[in-house]
Amino acid sequence: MKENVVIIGGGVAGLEAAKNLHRLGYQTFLVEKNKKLGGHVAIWHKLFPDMASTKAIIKEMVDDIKDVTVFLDTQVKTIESAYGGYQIAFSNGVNVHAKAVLVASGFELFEAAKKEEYGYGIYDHVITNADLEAWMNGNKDQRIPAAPKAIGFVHCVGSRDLKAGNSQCSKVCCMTAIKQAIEMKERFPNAEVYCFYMDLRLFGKKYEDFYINAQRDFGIHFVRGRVSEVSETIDGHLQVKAEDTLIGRPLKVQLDMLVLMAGMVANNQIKPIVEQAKLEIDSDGFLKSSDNITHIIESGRDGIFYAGACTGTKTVPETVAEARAAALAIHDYISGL
Amino acid sequence: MIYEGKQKIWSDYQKEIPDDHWYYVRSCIRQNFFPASERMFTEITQKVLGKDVYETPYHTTCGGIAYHCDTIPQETVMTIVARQFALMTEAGYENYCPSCITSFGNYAETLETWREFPELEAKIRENLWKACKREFNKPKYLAHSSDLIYHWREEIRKRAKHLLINQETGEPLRIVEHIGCHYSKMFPHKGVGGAEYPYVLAGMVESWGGQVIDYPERRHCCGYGFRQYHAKANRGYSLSNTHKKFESMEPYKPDAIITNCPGCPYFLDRWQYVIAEQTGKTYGENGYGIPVFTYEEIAGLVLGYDPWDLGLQLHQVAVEPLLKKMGVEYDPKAKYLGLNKEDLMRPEMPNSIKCC
Amino acid sequence: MTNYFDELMKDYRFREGFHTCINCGTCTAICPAAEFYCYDPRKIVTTVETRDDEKIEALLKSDTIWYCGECMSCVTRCPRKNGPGLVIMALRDLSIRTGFFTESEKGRQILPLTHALTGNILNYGYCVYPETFKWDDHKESGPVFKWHLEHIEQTMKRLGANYKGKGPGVLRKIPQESLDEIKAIFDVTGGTERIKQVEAASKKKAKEMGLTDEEYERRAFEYCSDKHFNK
Amino acid sequence: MIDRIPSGFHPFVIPFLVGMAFVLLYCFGAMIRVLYELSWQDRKKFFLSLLNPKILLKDIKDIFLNCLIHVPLWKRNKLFGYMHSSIAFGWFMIILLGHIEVLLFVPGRINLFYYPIFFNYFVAEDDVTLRGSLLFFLMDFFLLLIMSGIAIAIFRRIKNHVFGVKRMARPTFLNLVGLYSLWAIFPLRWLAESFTAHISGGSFMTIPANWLFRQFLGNELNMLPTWWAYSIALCVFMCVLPFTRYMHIPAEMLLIPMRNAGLKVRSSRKGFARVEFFSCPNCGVCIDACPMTVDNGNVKDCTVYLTRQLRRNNEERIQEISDKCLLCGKCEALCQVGVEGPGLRILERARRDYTVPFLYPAGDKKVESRKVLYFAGCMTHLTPAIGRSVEAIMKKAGIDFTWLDEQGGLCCGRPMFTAGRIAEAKAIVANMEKLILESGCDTLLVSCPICYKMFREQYNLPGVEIVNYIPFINNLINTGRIKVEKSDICYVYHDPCELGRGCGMYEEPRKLLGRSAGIAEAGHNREESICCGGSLGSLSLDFSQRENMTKAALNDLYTSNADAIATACPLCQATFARYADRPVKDIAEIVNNQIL
Amino acid sequence: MIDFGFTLSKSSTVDLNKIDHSRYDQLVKLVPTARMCMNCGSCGATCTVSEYKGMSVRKVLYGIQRGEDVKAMLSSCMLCGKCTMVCPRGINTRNLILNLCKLYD
Repeated sequence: MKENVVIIGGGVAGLEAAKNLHRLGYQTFLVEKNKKLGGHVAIWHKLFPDMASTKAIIKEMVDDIKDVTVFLDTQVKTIESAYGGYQIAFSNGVNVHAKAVLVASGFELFEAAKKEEYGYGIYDHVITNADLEAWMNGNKDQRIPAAPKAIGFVHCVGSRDLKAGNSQCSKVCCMTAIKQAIEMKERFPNAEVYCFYMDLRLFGKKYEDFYINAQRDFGIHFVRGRVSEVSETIDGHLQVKAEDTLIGRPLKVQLDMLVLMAGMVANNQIKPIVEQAKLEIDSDGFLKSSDNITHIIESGRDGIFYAGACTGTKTVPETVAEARAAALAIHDYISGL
Repeated sequence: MIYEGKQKIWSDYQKEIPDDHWYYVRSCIRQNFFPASERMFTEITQKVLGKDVYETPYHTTCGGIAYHCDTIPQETVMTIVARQFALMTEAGYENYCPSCITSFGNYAETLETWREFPELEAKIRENLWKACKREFNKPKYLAHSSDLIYHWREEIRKRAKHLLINQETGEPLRIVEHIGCHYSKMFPHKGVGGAEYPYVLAGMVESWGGQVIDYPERRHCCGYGFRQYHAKANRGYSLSNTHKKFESMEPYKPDAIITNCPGCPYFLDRWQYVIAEQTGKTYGENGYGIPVFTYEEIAGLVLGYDPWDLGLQLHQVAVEPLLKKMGVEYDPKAKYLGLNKEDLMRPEMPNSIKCC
Repeated sequence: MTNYFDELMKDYRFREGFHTCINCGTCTAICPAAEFYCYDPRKIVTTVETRDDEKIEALLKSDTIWYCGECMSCVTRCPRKNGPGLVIMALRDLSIRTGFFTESEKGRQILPLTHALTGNILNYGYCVYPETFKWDDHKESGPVFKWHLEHIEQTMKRLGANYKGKGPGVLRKIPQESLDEIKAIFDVTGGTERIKQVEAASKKKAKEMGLTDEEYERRAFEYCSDKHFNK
Repeated sequence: MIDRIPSGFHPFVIPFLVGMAFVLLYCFGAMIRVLYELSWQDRKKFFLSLLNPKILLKDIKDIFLNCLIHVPLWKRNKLFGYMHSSIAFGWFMIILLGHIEVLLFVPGRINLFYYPIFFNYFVAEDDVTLRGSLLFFLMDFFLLLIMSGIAIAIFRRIKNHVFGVKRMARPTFLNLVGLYSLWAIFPLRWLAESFTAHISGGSFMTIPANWLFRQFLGNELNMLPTWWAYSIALCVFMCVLPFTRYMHIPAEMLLIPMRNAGLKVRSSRKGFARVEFFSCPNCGVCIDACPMTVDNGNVKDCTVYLTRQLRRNNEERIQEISDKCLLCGKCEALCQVGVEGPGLRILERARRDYTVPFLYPAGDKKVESRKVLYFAGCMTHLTPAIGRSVEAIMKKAGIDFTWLDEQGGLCCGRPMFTAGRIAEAKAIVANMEKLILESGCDTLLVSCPICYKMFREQYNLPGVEIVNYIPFINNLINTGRIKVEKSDICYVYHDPCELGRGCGMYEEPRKLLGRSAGIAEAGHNREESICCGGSLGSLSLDFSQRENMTKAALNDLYTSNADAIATACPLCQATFARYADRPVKDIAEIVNNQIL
Repeated sequence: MIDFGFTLSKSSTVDLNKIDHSRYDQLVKLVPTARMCMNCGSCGATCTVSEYKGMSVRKVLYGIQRGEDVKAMLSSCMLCGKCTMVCPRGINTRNLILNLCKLYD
């Protein structure tokens, strides 16, 4: 029997790491605070750039960890250093002594209501990117009109915003906005779709193609300017104000619905773990790695490793790659390499 | 519009307002244009509510308007502010209540700047000593006079003679609230309800039975813009901004506007008159405008004061339609009479907007 | 005064309101001036950000910096904690100190504004005062205000004001010792010097423009060319 | 030879007569229309030219060489040339010989229009003479010649690519009718003459056929249908002729004297242009010449389709075709009849209405006074190495010069011109002329061939010599002001359209390049050089559509196996550099690097 | 009528709901690549005339989508085609300008 490894977080990072650690022969415990595995990704409908079905991806990942011990609806109560490893108590009463711990606690979606001027939770037709994905997954959402004629996407909601407490770019929202804009245009071909952006940060493989398609094939309008405020008109439309910085004039438009691209912020729910395990928080609020270039998965504490968005904003492929790397790093660590 | 969402924000932006012992300073503009409003403030707070609201004859303007017209240096305005604080300190008060929003912003900005740059505060203390041989303590609490009325809104409601309810239909009156820009835009946490959905006036309206209207251009400036009004050449800017707001609120058919800023009620009132003269357009019912009030005037009406004691005769937009809706009794003939009922003649009537 | 940027950095308002600009335009989007003048506050910040003396000087001489109404709506929204309004206040201050304000139509308004506002403050202790509020220059205050000004003693009394009276109250007469203190503050803090500076620079410009001082001031107060507006 | 039919008439000649009358009337009418459409100056010029014996002689010679012998075609492709000249010249000879026969044997019938055509039906051989035999032999010989041509034509239809011309214009229905009737005429004539050969005589073609037919067919009975068929085929051909490409036969006979008279196209639809587009034989040479037709794309936008659409007045297609063309000029260079594809298109573009006027953007500018004024042109700003190299060469040669570009020289006007905004281009020209003349320079040095063509053709700069940088640098070497050393690198020289076909400069660049480096030739060079695809001539071709054109031109350059590509145009350089697998350099750059 | 000495001024705000898009729509039909502009500004940077008249295809293209008057810029274009050469998105800018010059009345 090999050593125990505990993975905190059952999102894609946790799932991928669990699979690999299990294959490497470790007794792997995957603990997830929600009742379902898959994390944020499970809410999503389709993933760029392949427009792959999230359901299928998560199902495959979950099937791959059939033999892993999974604690759902469970949290880490205490974690303390003991006997060359960590003694961990879970909220379900189980205690495990783990040789290594993988923190894969991911991120939290920025609470869009904090950007008060956008009126999330106040205006009838303002939703977030996550709400839209849930709707595309079949969830009913009264905020989305039956046949919207004008749809807006606001980039950088809670990202690149000192006042919102997050000066960082959330990296995936530009691409998500364009993906969702295209998906909405496909569903509502007669709708005008506007993306309000500051910079289009389309860094990944094939991302720029989405941008080109959005312009050329879907006629999606890109307005360079951060939305300054949203208000509701008497007939329930949303009046959006921004500066069109490319011509240097204020701009307003009435929309039927507005999607806020809520960014990724650090997951504060792991604060207790951070304190007990004496982990460090970086200046961006995410967990601090040994360094951010070659040791992003290392915590600087023996036996504790990181994978995925707990150390900063990540795409799904980056997260999966980190999870595999972390599994290997744990294997090396336990093997004394 | 989801009301609960706003409530959540309001709960995030509550400020501590001591219940008593306030040092009161007056507003230049309000004294000129709404003399009765300030008088009502002391009347309500001191006489009706029995609060300790102290005023000294030695206080002056804070210089805020001159400062925002860029005619005096920052050090000058800060030293004037320091003098005001010194008067407060000498009077033994530590809760400071300006009647003016520009002042309120000016004090808040001064305190904030001193906090950030203590060397500047030291410099100002030195200036004040040099000029006036005075010293001061910074106020412990800073609240605008509308904050106080907001704070005591329920007590006023308890004594209410009229509510903001249409007596004919029984429906709440539709009230547009307009907040002065310098109330919370610079420092959202210094205003009740924050910068985006300020609650200070909305709270009064709700408490007194009215319905608050949220229209697209609600947050926007009336267009005062200091130099944009005080230099005649620039008044088109001021007019245009008010026009934009009225165009935006028009479809909601508001019964009245309530404001907490010295300039705003003047501009929202007079620009309606100018728009009517220039374009023929009026925004109220039957050729009237939408009456504009200070919060003291509304509070005074709620408490049952005579409209002409509240100074409503100095409005260019007729207030009578609202008085009728509220069921306030008034003597139309007394509107333009002097203190001892002496005849002061009547002002000329405007051409394009109905007046009484 | 060679380096305008360093000069601006001495201004506390500038230090509070000038950080890095992300060029997002949230300020311009809701700026009351941007909507009604040919004006873009974002561009002012980016111009200052260049730290290019030539560009800043052009700004100091331009009408552009005088369009702002100092409502500070921009401060609320900026995601980088800038205050374009504060930057403009610092620029205006510098424009006055350098005398460049006389180079622009809107800048020249500083003279009548200074006379009106500092005059009221120093003479009466108020920024605005009925005796200096000329109805002919304020027709927008309406016939009702004309009536009020014509019967000011009675109307003020009717409304419970203490107009020109002793003790506290609305529009009371501010005691002379208080006015003296204000004057002393002006002297100590550069307020008096500022008035002299504005008057001297304006006088020079009036001469240059071939106008008498009165004509210059009147023109600055009420003349508005249409170059400021959107076509 | 004696008359066999006393009346000298048979109804079967009627179809021929109808056809002939129709085509003559039509052509006459068309000619009148064209003459009417000419400006009065042009009309005068044309008529005067016909009175000038020298020009008239040239007209006749050109018509003979071009229309009958098809000399240009021979030059291009011998078999193709043979095919055309065999039919045209053969037919002409048959008609000529027919007339000689009538004159010789039945001179009384010469006034009968159809007699020479159906001579063999109307006569009977009474005695065999050497003279008759020779004529009969010649008749059969030319008939054979024609039929060999037609055989090739039929074969060509089946197997196009044998002839080098890979693609031809898709024939319309009427063109097919014309084609088949043309093909039918001569075999039918042969059959008809064969059937009557035992009566009217014949030679090596007809006598054996006559013998053969008589073995199993009753001669007398079968004689008439073939004559009828022959006449009808002629009729059909002539009736459809005005509506088919065969209209080029009469049109070219008008085109040649008009061109010799010095007329120019002034409108894309009227007058001389009309003669030009009716002269297009739809041979399809332009399709293969066109750089746009790479991978069989844009075939329908070649000049042959332009002429077709111009004849049809198909506005939408005319516009499309006109806008797409790169104006590389290769179709014109290779055209047998000299249809001015690019010129017609520019005129066509000039017909558009622009509601936004052009206002010359630069105000009063002054250029400093130097002997040589150098204009690099817009495109050179994207390939600054050219300008810098020219500058360096001039400095090394000690030339007193200044830049026109930096002192208000905005644009030569050629891009505006090719876009068809002629008046606007002239406004640019006028401003530039003023600027240049006021500078007091005596030489205007131009490195961009696009500009060079414009300066040469559209500018009036008295006292200023307009020089292209290639001969200029050559001259600097000739006069010893600079010395160059030959490098080991071998360059393949790409003839820029505007310099080569546009200005006829083919050898100077090669001479200059050869002095400083090794030189190789592309598969297609000089007037057959393939456009780089970047040409400003095209208005509507998109970037993505040009890619294959550039690559095809590059592939042609690669066949030389040279180390690098040399050109003398900034646009070609910038365009090639985008896809080339080897360096692309301007000659100036190469020379500058080799200066001792 | 009282002369107040000032009047309402026109708003510079671009109201996307009120802009006439027909010219842009027509243009896109004629020059489909027009949609692909990403506002990089290469065209304006290389433009010879930008120095004189502030010409930039980007501004023209964007301007017509925002109801701006771009005629002055259009009038200054000499069609030299440098912008077409430098456009990273392969937009046929020259044809775009030429077509726009026809679309105004």
